[in-house]
Amino acid sequence: MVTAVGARPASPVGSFDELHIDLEVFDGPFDLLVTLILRDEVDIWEVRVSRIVAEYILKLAESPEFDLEATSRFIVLIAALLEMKSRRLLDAGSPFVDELAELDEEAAGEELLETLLRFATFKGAAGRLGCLFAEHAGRLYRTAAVPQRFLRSTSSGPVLPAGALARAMGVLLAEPPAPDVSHITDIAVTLVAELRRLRDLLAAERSFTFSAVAPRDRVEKAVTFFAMLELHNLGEVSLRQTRPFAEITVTRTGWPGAADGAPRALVEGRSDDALAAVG
Amino acid sequence: MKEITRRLEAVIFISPRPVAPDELAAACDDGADNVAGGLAELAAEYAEGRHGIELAQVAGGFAFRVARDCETPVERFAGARRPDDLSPALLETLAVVAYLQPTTRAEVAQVRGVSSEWALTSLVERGLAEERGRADTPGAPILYATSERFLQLFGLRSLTDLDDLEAFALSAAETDELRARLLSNAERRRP
Amino acid sequence: MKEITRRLEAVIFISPRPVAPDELAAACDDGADNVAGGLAELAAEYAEGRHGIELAQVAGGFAFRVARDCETPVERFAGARRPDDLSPALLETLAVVAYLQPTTRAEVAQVRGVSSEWALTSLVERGLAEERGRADTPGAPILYATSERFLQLFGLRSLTDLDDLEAFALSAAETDELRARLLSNAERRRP
Repeated sequence: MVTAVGARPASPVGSFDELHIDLEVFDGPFDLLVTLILRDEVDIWEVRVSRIVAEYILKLAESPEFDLEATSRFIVLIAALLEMKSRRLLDAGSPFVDELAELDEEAAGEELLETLLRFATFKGAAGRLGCLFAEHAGRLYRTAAVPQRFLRSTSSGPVLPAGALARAMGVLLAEPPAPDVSHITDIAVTLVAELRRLRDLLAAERSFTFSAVAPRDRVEKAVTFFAMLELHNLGEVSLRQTRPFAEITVTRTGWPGAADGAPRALVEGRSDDALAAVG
Repeated sequence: MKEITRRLEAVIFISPRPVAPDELAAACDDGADNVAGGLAELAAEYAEGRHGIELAQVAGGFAFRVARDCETPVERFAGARRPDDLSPALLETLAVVAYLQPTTRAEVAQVRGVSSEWALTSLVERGLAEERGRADTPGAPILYATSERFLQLFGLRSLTDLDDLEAFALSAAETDELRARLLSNAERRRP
Repeated sequence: MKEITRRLEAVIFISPRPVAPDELAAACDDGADNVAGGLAELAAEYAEGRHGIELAQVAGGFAFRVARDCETPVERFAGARRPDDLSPALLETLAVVAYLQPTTRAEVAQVRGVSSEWALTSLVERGLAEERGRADTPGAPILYATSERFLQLFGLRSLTDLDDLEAFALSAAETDELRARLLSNAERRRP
């Protein structure tokens, strides 16, 4: 699938140099992967998005600093990839596929392309502005105030309210409210912890249902689900689900009760898309 | 030096910001033609290499600035005054504001694909962008535009000095190629 | 014009106050004799009646000043400006300078949580704040304080007339406590 790993094309989408992705179809930096997907040199169909997300989360957990800007760009790109891929899923033999859906896919691709092209244009302009700034921002202009004696006409009495100064200070002196962290879940830590917890459970029980081990909280449940998919991807468990939305049975592989050879779980090989459906 | 030239020199010297030709005409109580003539004489006097300062035409007006080859002693005397560098995120946001102005926060976010609230606030704080009223659309969002300081720091006489945005677009061939590949990929996936 | 003369011209041009000969020598990294020669050439160039500005030798050093017969256009120009329309960012910066003075650029930035370089420059340009020597700390940063004009525009007889900060039961004189309080708040506001 990968045909041009050597020559690295310029990416219009921001750099994630530090993020190294190791997939069956691709081994290299993330931004190169995105570029190759857009150039159709890597097939989005073959890319396990969940794997990329897991790599990124683990990298975040290890990194002492949190780069909000880079992470935002990452999330946008992942969302775009998931959207592309979910449309493909719909396309592949789904009874809901009709002309409209096909048009939608094309339109979505076109839209993504337009967005990237537009952004690339402004990024180019930003680069040019950066050069101008480097060249001109250091020029030394005089910033001294106009001498008082030339300001006679404007100095007739106070024109600004002194109270405004105290009010402006008041803003800075007000104690900031305690930050609301209710929306934050430390997924990076939880994912690692969940992997460990599931492995411990498997060592003890060998087989259990998803609902029996999943926490109640929606976000935590998603993390458990994600951890379960990771174990599946790593070949440590098999998953069985008889029909959509039914209970998922998790069984340690190699155990006689495991469903090796039996119809594989719904989520097999498409764990990322299933995750997207959950998320 | 003509009388008008000396007056222009005094006003431009005293102003902490570039002075527009009409401000100069008003201050000197003289006509645009005379002012233009005086400015030409002044520009010749302060042409590059003649003095330790030069006459710059920037940000819609005229200002004196230190000649490049005299910057070292000035920096030694006054300390380095170069403004803080701009991160790529700030430059991107600034590019969007510069070319789409007046523009809203939502429009900037749409182009960049990420929320640009912090970047816009930071540009305003640095005096590079400023609020310019509100849009006449639902929610009446704040409009942003670049400032006079933006022009000065980027060495532009006016916004028309900005390169054509088209110049930065991927070439037609590159675009077509990208589109063809993206679409053919979709095509192949169809049952 | 000799090289040294152009350098002297640039340094004197940029300085808001008269520059002493030894400061000029240090800035230009040149000997007193050369500096004296350059100053003589500069004085001849900017002798009365030749330019719109003149080189003046005042107590403490050399400075450019507007030529007498060019003062009227300068007054007309300065009078036409509306220098006192302060944005919230400028007002906040001015308040920090007023209550914490003398203070440095870094301290203002720290208290406000944003780079305040442009805001300070802008206050200096407007004559509301001014440089007041250098701090006795590493890097010897420039100290900023409010100006005479600041008192005038806000109708204050002196700095003790500044409103006490009600939200903070402390008189404005106790700046050290104020400083500590501001810094701790800024720290907690940081994302």
